[in-house]
Amino acid sequence: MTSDRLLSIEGLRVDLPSRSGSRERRTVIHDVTLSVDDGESVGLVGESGSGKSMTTKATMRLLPPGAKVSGGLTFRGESVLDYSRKELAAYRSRKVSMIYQDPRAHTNPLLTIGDFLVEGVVATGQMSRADALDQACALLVDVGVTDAERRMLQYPHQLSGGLLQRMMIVMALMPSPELILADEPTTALDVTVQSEVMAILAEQIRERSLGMLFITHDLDLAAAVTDTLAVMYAGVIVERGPSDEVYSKPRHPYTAALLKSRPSAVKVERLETIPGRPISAYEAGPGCVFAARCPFATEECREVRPALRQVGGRSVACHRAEDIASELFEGLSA
Amino acid sequence: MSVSPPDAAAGPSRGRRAASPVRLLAGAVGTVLAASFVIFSSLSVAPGDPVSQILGQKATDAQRAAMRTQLGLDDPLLVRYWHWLTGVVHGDFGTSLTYRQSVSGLLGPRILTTLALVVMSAVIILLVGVALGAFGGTSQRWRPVVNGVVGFGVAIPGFVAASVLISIFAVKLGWFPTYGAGSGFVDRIWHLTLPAVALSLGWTAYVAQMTAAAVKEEASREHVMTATGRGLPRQLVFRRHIMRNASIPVLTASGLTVAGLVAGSVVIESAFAVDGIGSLLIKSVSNKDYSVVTAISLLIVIVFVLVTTVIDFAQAALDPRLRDGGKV
Amino acid sequence: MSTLTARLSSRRTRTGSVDKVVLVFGTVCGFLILMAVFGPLLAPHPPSQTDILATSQGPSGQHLLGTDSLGRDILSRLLAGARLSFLGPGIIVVVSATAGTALAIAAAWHGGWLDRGLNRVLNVMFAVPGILVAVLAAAVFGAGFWAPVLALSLVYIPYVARVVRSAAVRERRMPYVEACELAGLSAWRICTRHILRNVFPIVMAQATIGFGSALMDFGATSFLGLGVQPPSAEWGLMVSDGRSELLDGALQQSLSAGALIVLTVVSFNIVGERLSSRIGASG
Amino acid sequence: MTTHLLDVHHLRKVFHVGRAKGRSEELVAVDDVSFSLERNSSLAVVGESGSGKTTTARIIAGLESATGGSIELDGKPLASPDSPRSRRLKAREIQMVFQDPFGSLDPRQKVGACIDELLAAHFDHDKAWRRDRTMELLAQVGLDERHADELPRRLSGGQRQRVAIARALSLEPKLLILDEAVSALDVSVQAQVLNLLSDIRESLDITYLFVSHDLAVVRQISDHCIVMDRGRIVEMGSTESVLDSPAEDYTKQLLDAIPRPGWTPSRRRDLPASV
Repeated sequence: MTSDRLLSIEGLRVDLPSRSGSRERRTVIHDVTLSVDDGESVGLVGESGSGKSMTTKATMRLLPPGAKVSGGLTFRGESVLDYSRKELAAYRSRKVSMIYQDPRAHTNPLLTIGDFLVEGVVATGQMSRADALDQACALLVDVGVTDAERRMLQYPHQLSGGLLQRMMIVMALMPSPELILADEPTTALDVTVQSEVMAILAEQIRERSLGMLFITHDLDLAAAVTDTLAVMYAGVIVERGPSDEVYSKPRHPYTAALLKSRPSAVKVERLETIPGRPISAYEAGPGCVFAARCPFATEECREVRPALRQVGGRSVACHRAEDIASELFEGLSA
Repeated sequence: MSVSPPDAAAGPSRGRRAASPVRLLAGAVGTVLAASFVIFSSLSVAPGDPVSQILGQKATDAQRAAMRTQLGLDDPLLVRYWHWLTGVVHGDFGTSLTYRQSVSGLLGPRILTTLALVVMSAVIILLVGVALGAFGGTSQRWRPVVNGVVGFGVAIPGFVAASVLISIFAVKLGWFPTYGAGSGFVDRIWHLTLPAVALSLGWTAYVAQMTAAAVKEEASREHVMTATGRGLPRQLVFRRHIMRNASIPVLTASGLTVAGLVAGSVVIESAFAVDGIGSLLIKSVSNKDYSVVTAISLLIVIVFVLVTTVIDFAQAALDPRLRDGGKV
Repeated sequence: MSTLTARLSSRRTRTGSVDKVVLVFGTVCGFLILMAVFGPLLAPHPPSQTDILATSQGPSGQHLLGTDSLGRDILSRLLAGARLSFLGPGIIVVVSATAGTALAIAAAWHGGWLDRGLNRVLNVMFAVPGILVAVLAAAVFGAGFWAPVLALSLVYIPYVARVVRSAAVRERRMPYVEACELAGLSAWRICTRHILRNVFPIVMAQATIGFGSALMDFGATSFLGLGVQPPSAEWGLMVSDGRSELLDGALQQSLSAGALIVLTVVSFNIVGERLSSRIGASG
Repeated sequence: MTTHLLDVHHLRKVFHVGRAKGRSEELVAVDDVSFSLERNSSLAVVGESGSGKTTTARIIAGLESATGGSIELDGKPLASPDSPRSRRLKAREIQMVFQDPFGSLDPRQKVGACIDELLAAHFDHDKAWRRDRTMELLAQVGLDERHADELPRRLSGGQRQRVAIARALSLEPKLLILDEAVSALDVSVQAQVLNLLSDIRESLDITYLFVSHDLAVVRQISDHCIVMDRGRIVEMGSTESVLDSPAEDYTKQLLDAIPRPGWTPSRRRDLPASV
């Protein structure tokens, strides 16, 4: 069973009020099933509106008030959705840490870096302030910050984006968590800085053999830094499997189309495009969420939503996965 | 992803400049000087002839001319302003024509009365306003109620509040005196309670409104979500991440309020016939006693500028981004 | 103002229902404005007609709200007084909103010394409380309708200008404005057809909220005896006139005029705030 | 005469950054940048934040003034866009598409009116002609009549960017500056717009100056490219030669930092010691 899994999400569905205070609801996640094991890095890839960030918020139970969550969400076999307030506090403060896309918006501008780094472990009684400060300094050195003590006295606005994101990583590592949720941690950064920050993050995860759920819109990046890939579209996981296999031999038309429409860094040819625009979860019809843009869609695809099933060693949510396999690989030489 | 250097996108107008102490003080002094000149020069063209007021209608032309020279009325405006200004710096605000007394002597005891009124109101406003606002900003359930009460409160002008309070608490119930400022400490507080309540009503609602808005806005910030996501206790998140950040706009609103009270006391003192500088201002306008009007106006402006300067300093102390001279 | 009310209540929220609060208070605003326009015609008695035989009477069939100390019908004076009570703040709001918006857009567009200069002048103007300027204006120009209107029109400019300036600066930096510049459109056209059009809802919201404050400040100057002069009818003046009667327990005049002021301010504030929060939500 | 459409000589831009205590710090955003652009070609300017690539583009467009250097268009010095007349003339020669699809259209102006406004300002034709031309332009970017009556907020990001392109094309410019024009779009939509841009260059006599941080996009869209770092040109040449056999370390770093299969992120250089 999945009971010993680090994180296991089964058939997660999330509805939010369409406006705050309104009774009308919109589905933001239809069906998400994925798991993270100890030491495993899982990439969750999707375009805007796919619900990938909502998935992390649901995992942290940080959804806005009025959200309706159903399905299973377990951490080491315990249901996160049934946590008491005290258990939830322990889960958030010791077991799971989150790294956000925009480090500047996610740090309090009025607190020093030092206060920001240690306040979590100090307030939840895991360490004395002095010990916490020592550990923060040590971690800063680990992530390549040379003048740690000076940095701790500075304020967020005095740091560059890349440096601030490294502080976020240190913040996440402070309580020695078992799972890291990284929500587009490098999207706001330049490529060379992205490489730097990614390297540090990967190194820390590896050294501590932590589990990581890595959210990004960049399929190339996710394929490069994760073990397992889950591709998400309009609130549904459409394909999940080992990263290199999903990347080189996509089984779902959306994954394939995404790979083909990405301009290559090594060769020039006319890009194959997906017609239309990415839709949000609530806009999806009764059938397959990708049906409206899919060149292979049939009547069945438009009416019956396919469930994830095992095809060629991975999970694919497509009725025609077997029929179209060879057509999907076409034009994918990379 | 942004590609422009820090200033390229900033366009034609720049953000808020750093609050350097010298700059702030210079700005404050400049503002006071500019305002004092405007007040002085506009009142110098006001109708009314001080010479007739002093000498009466029966004086001869020669006496009048002598008086004009003595008062310096024939000098150019700038010269008269300079004389007045140097006088003010030495504590001499001129002489009241109505009361035949030095203006500073006239103001002295009245300033204390007004000060007592303003301090009492300020205490009410800050205690009730901030508490009510913080409550309304955090409690989802009570927010509509607080909003309603506060929305009603800001719409009550001081002079209407005064009439209502007098009719209920002074006339009907007889708990408080109707008019006057009283003498002695306890008696004064007793006399000034209704005026202070009338003066603070609208401002309390205003501060509550600003506080509620600031708390609500700060509570929705991403860094608050970070704090919650780290499992920090709610109390700590509220104190360190919401209230602390909201305190900056609340401080600004409170400061403006305290400054506004001095001006608001003009109306309230007249309504309750409290003998402070506010009611003196109105009387002096009616009596065309312009040296008193000028002095009180200047006083009100100074308080206003002083308070806003203090706010600027306090903001810089609270917000490291301002302290650093960065733009916000 | 009435077109604004109509526009506001006809605008639907995203769920498709008309915002009931705006509908209710917008209607109240509409009624109050009608009262200001037609009030004098509806008055059952001539508002300045004194009757020494019927002074300070309580409500009766003859005088629905009773009479004041000179025997004038209070209801008639309330209805007639609406005109001056609204005209003053109306002029103040129109003048200050127009001048403030023009200055703000000019400063946002031009930037540089103009913007800095305007900022400095606004800061000085902020340092002088409105009621003080109104009092000084009464001293200089003599008490009456125009002194406070003139003074408050000036005093309200910075409040409009500050809000509109920051909105206009935001628009100024938007790529669409730069695209207009690159397309060779004239500065006048960009400012009026694009920037003004986009900040206009903010101007209207500010003006609506400003109307309430102006009504209170204008009423206060009349209350102090520096604004509208007796025997004209005006609500602030009526609150003041009624004070002598309060001590005898005759509350109608002060309280009814005060209640109308509060009702007006509440209604305009709510409509204005809904309007500006909707701008925030849709923008 | 010259085959160059655009010649940029020793361009320099210094910003004065306000600081506390009255001091003002100089920030050299563009430092001695020179290049030329052939007619009907496509040149990409590549770099990271603070490289000065956007500032360079904005100076050429006329949205910033240069501190030093000169720019020639068609062999004639580019008039400084001070007078309304010179701005109007320049509008017919250089147009720009911006990064942010949500800010680049007036939220209160319908799509059709947005293009019509420019046509009315620059062409002496009647309303019917303008209507036809608007439709033609919309069709050219893959939109149709229905879109003409929509407000921008009803359009998706990709559609807005198409409108912005149609608006720029309406003035028939010789040079089109694309400032990160596809960076804010989702991958699947980005591909559509990149293809559209290639199609337009094939059918019209137009030259692109393409500013981007994304080397894959640059390879897709440009013949030549310039790599900039901290205000200076590091390397320039044909896109192929620069990207396939980079001569400079900085270009190599940029290329190595692109995630791809089998890529391991690495600590390549010390992050700039920020303040």
